[in-house]
Amino acid sequence: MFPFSFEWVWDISHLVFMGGLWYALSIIGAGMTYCVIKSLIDTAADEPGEGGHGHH
Amino acid sequence: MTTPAIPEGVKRCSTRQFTLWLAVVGAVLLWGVYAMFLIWYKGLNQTGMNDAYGFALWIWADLAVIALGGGAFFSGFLTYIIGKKELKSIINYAVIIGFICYSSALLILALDIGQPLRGWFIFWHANVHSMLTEVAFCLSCYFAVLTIEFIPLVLENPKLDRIPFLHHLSHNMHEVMAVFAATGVFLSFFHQGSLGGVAGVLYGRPFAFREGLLIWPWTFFLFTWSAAAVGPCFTMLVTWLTEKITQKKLVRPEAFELLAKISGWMLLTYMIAKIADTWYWAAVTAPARGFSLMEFYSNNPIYGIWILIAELVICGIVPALILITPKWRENKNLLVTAAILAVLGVCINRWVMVLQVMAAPLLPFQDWYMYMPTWQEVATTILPVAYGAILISLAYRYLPVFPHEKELNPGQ
Amino acid sequence: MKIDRRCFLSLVIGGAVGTTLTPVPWKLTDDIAIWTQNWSWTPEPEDGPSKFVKSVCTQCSGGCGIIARTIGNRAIKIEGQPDHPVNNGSLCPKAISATQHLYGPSRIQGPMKRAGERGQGKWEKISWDEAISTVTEKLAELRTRGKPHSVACISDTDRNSVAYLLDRFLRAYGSPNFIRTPSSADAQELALYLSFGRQGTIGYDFKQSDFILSFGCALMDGCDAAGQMMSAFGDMDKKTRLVQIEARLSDTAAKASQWVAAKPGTETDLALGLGHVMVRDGLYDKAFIDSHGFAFEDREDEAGNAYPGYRSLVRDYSPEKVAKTTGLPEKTIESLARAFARARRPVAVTGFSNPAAASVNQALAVFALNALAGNFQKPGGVFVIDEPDYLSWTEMKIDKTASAGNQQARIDGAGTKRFAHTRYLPNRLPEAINSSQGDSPVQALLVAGGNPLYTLADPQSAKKAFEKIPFIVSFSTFMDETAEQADLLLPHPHFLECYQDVPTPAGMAKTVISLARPVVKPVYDTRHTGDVIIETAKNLGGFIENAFPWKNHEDFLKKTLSDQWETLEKQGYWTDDSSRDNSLEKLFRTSSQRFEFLPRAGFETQGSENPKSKVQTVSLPGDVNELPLVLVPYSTIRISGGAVANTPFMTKTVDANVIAQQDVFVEINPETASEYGLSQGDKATLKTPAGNAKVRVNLFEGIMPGLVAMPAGLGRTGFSDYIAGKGVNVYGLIAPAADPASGLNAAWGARAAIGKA
Amino acid sequence: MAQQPQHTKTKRYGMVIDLDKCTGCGACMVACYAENNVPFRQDDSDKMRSLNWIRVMKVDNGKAFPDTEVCYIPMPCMQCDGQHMQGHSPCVSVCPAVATDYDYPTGIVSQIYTRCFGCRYCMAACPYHARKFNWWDPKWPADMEKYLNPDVSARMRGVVEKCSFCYHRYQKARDKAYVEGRDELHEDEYQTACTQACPTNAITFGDLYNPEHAVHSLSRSKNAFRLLERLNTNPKVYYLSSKSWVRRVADNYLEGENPEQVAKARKAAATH
Repeated sequence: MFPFSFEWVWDISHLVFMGGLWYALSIIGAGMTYCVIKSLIDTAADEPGEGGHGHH
Repeated sequence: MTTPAIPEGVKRCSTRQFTLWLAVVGAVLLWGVYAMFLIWYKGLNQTGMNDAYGFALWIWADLAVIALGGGAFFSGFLTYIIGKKELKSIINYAVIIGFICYSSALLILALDIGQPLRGWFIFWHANVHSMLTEVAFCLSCYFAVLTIEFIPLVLENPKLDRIPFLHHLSHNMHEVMAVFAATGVFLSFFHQGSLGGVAGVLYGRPFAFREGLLIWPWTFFLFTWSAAAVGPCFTMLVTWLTEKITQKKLVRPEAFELLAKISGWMLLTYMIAKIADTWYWAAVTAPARGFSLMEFYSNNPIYGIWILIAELVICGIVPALILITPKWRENKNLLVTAAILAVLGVCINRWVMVLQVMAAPLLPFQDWYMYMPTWQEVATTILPVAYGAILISLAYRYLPVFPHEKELNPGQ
Repeated sequence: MKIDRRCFLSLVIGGAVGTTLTPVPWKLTDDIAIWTQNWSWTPEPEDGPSKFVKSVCTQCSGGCGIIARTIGNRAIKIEGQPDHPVNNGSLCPKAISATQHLYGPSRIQGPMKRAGERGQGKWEKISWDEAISTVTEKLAELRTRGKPHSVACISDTDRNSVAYLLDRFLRAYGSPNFIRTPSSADAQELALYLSFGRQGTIGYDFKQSDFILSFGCALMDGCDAAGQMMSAFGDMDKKTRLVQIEARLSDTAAKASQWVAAKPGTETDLALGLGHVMVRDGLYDKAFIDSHGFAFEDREDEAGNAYPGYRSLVRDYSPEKVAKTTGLPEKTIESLARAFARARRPVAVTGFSNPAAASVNQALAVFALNALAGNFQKPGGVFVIDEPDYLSWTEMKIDKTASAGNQQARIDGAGTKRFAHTRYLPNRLPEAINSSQGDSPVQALLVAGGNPLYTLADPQSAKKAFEKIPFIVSFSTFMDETAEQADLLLPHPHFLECYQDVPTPAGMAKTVISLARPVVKPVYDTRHTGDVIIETAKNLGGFIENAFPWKNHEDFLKKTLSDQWETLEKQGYWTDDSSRDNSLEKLFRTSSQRFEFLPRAGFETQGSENPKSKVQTVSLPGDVNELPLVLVPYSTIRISGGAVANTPFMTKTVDANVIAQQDVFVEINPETASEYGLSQGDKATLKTPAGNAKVRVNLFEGIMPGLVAMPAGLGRTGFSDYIAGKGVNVYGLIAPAADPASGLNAAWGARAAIGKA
Repeated sequence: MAQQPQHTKTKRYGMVIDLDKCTGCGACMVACYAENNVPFRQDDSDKMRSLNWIRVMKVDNGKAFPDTEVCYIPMPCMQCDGQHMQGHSPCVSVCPAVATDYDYPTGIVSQIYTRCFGCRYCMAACPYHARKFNWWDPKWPADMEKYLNPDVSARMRGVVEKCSFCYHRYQKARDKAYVEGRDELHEDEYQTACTQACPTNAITFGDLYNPEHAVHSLSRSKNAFRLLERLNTNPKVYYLSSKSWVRRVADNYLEGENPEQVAKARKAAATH
């Protein structure tokens, strides 16, 4: 899974396969991180107003 | 704090009735959990598997639930990527069903391996040439996507929605859902396919082996295709069942209509491809290895050639024709019949590609290998059904699963 | 701060997320995986330098040379000794898996006395001093009561040093009752004595022969000569013919160039039929018969009584007639006889099968074929090997009690007028005890080697007889069927733990003495039976003590084998390659100094009756209508049929259509099976005059219709759960039938019926 | 999968089993159990759950008495070279965790028990049923642990095992040769336990590439064939039999096909 494990070989099949995997993981990771951070910011923005429980 | 746990404007059964129902299903669940712990504690000798049946009931169940859970990715694909608005009515439910199917599949996999505590070696020491590695990676990633797709819905529970952070999180996740959905579709395409590849690459097993494109045997594409075709059928079937049980209309008829139509055409094209594949396998692939088609079916003490006819015709062509014919699919009974047949068909396909592969003898002096699952295997295979029923009940009760429920049931 | 639900929830979620970000869960996951790789209950054998010790396997009489690999004081593996003259490196599965018996649960771990009822399996550990003094006291008491002859000793051999010490002990003590357990050697040795006038074993030069005609011998199916034979078979070129006469397609038959499926029990007729063709066509070695044959032609004795010769005898065995008896085509008989006669170095082989299958008459008829071929003492032919001569110590002085005891008739009836030339009749012992009025004629029984309660022909009546014996001592290494019924257990070490001489095994064409040596230190508190005998003799004092001037067994063995000891220590075996005399001149020690086709000594045993030109064969008791089938036992090399049961490894190799769970399968021809409505795997009841058994059915084309074949070696109660309780003992279903000429058991099968259970 | 070898000359260790000589005695199985610490059970009669690295199959010609013939076929791991002879053996390519690997210097398919997590995909892939699963924890009653061979580790429950061509013997021989400054192993220096134990010398073992090794010419003899050759698994275990019916049960043939012709066509196709 990582280039430092001994099964890792720098060949095309590893690059394609692991590339696909890390690509997917990055999107999921980045997407979630974005959502969480954005929500934290949004929540902080809500704070002063208080009672901002309304629906959008 | 008197926010009700039940979504606004919908009616749900009494707590007592609900608890009773949970208790009944919970009992079945506990039975499965007991069997599960037996298997983990005592090992796989608790199953009916043997060295001829390295893969058996569980792997079949796995493949089958993943195929049926394909409704989630395909509906997601249609909703978020193609932009079929009609499906908004059913997409939440499709996601929940998919989530149940995939979490069950993962649980079964954790049971099925001899050393569950080393299960993560599949990631750590991955062999990229193995179809199973591809399955494991895509399966777990896609499960993460399904979880992400499920979370906003959970967060819409009135009580949770009161928490500002969760409220925002839900909103923000909705915003970028298309990206997640696209990733999910990509992952699904591969893991559905690699599940097909699992059997198709077995060149030592002429019953399973298929030629293919590059590194992918034809079964790779057939599995993805069939999951896309039958997954929505299963979603419709479960929705219909939910409607029957709750005695309510939950999904707009357009959603049903569209899903059935797409499903039908997918199924028909899949059947054409599948028949072509079977023909090529029977006429070219297997004979080159010394096997004639009937050899695979005539030495079979239980179902003979009927299993092939059932898969291709009764549970393949027939439901496809029903679903593509507008008049027929408008008839709810026919539609449901077609969905049931299609679901059965894909289950038979997965059964054949797992169990019959194991059973078919390879050397002329060997016999058809027999296998009988133990109660532990059966219990753990039923476990996901009970778990699914509980999760659906909870979701239906506490989450706004069906956005058009209020509008469709104005009297309540 | 108030901890509300919200706070709690964020605490849990936050905690979970936080923990995931630390190395703890990851480290834990890794540690758990490492733990699964080092489970403490998965053993990790200790390593060290390997040593290879040459020795010999004594688990049967085959005498195969082995090399034991050891690490420290652990015996790791048994391999064949490539240069050993008996087996040239070939071993059977039993020898290879001997370490399983060495360390296995069937070992008796120290001296014990019975604590409960006989056979109850309750034992009390005792010291060796107590054990030996118990034996001494009992034997001393019987002697003072003037009943030394009521002591009997059963052993599986009468040829090695322990047997010699036992026999010597009995003679010094005053009992003629040394009894050897039954084996296929009994009839061979008697026939050898009758026709050659020699006490010893018969050897076949399998390696150099070009035509081996086997009369139902389990050559490669687990007979004691399997090591020899498999080694020879491995070297055989495609021109050598191996012909197997047997009603069942055994492994030997499967490997043979020709399988001759004669009806069971008709081997004697076939041998005489082959003799008929050879004599009729003049295809025999006239020179040999002229100079060394006796009773080939009709003759008269001094008193003028006329006796028929071999020529007259076989006249009645025309191919036409023998074809009817054996069920073989006439053509086969004719061509077989000719092929045998025309081969350059043919041998006809008998024995080496289940203990009873080869009667003395069959052996004599087969020996006659070899005589016709004139192949005695020739390469590729038949050799006679005398009893070992190294065990010859000066006669001892014995007291009056002893000599009076020694003059008593043997309890088993061997050597009496009726069975004058038979040395041991173990199968008559149970009857002798069971039929006696009052006290058992055997008051004390020492079982040293062999496992009579399993290997005797009729285990049920043997067990009944043993119940009447007041004092039974077992020297067994294992908790075998006999040890289970004993009063006192004095366990002998495993053969990998002690010295043991192994004289020439049957079938060997030259003298080979091998030495089993301690490969590892004794695992348990065992003592060599030889040591126990010597110590008991010393305890008894007087003449008995004086007859045993050795410190212990090892001392005795070293002194006995003085000349050969060094060679034996070095290479593990000793042969007479250079010193043997292969001339025919001194070969025959019968009264005629010739090979006796129809032995005079043999006829005398049958009293005054003038032997008609018809050889008596054993017919099976029972009503043909009620019991239309015939049950025959069969040997397989994967199931030990003898005194020592299977190792777990051996049982593991057995196919699922031979043993499944606890059931044994009987082989039946599909044609016969369909007559009785039986199909593959069916549970069935097998009925013979001796009893009933629950079996399962295995359909096999390779067995003659009308027969039911069951593997020997199952139905054990002793040893361990790895073999006990599996199947039934086939000999329990076959009532013994005495060979009229010798008194030996010659029941080769039993009438039987089978029906779906 | 491992990389191509650099220094040592590539070997292709293989086996030739003369079925005319195999008496079905089971010595190979027992020697293998003893050499490789194969566990056993009180009831080992469920052969599909019984650990065996080499199994001896009993096959008959299907003819009625007395024309019946029986042949024993010992089946170790076939150590397949795989399609195109590139180590793409059926099992190695499917193992998700690289717990089984094709060793290019020897051609031996290895199994790492501590790596295997028991998914059994390799068992499903192997057409010879050479792979066995540890359904139970191994148990050596009484003092039997004492006979265990330290050269081969005992396996734990839940992992797959199989014949290794006694790879530990190869390692020992190689180490010895290395110490003695030799590059090459003698033919008799490295022999499997079953080869050594076969009482009729039916099994021959050696480097199929080395013309000085007996297996080289034996595997090329007229009577040589392999099991299920038509699957293109390219096994390194060859069989010899003088009987045509034995050859016919060693692979699958359509009606009207003849084993010799199929073999000839295969060879012709391979050379092109």
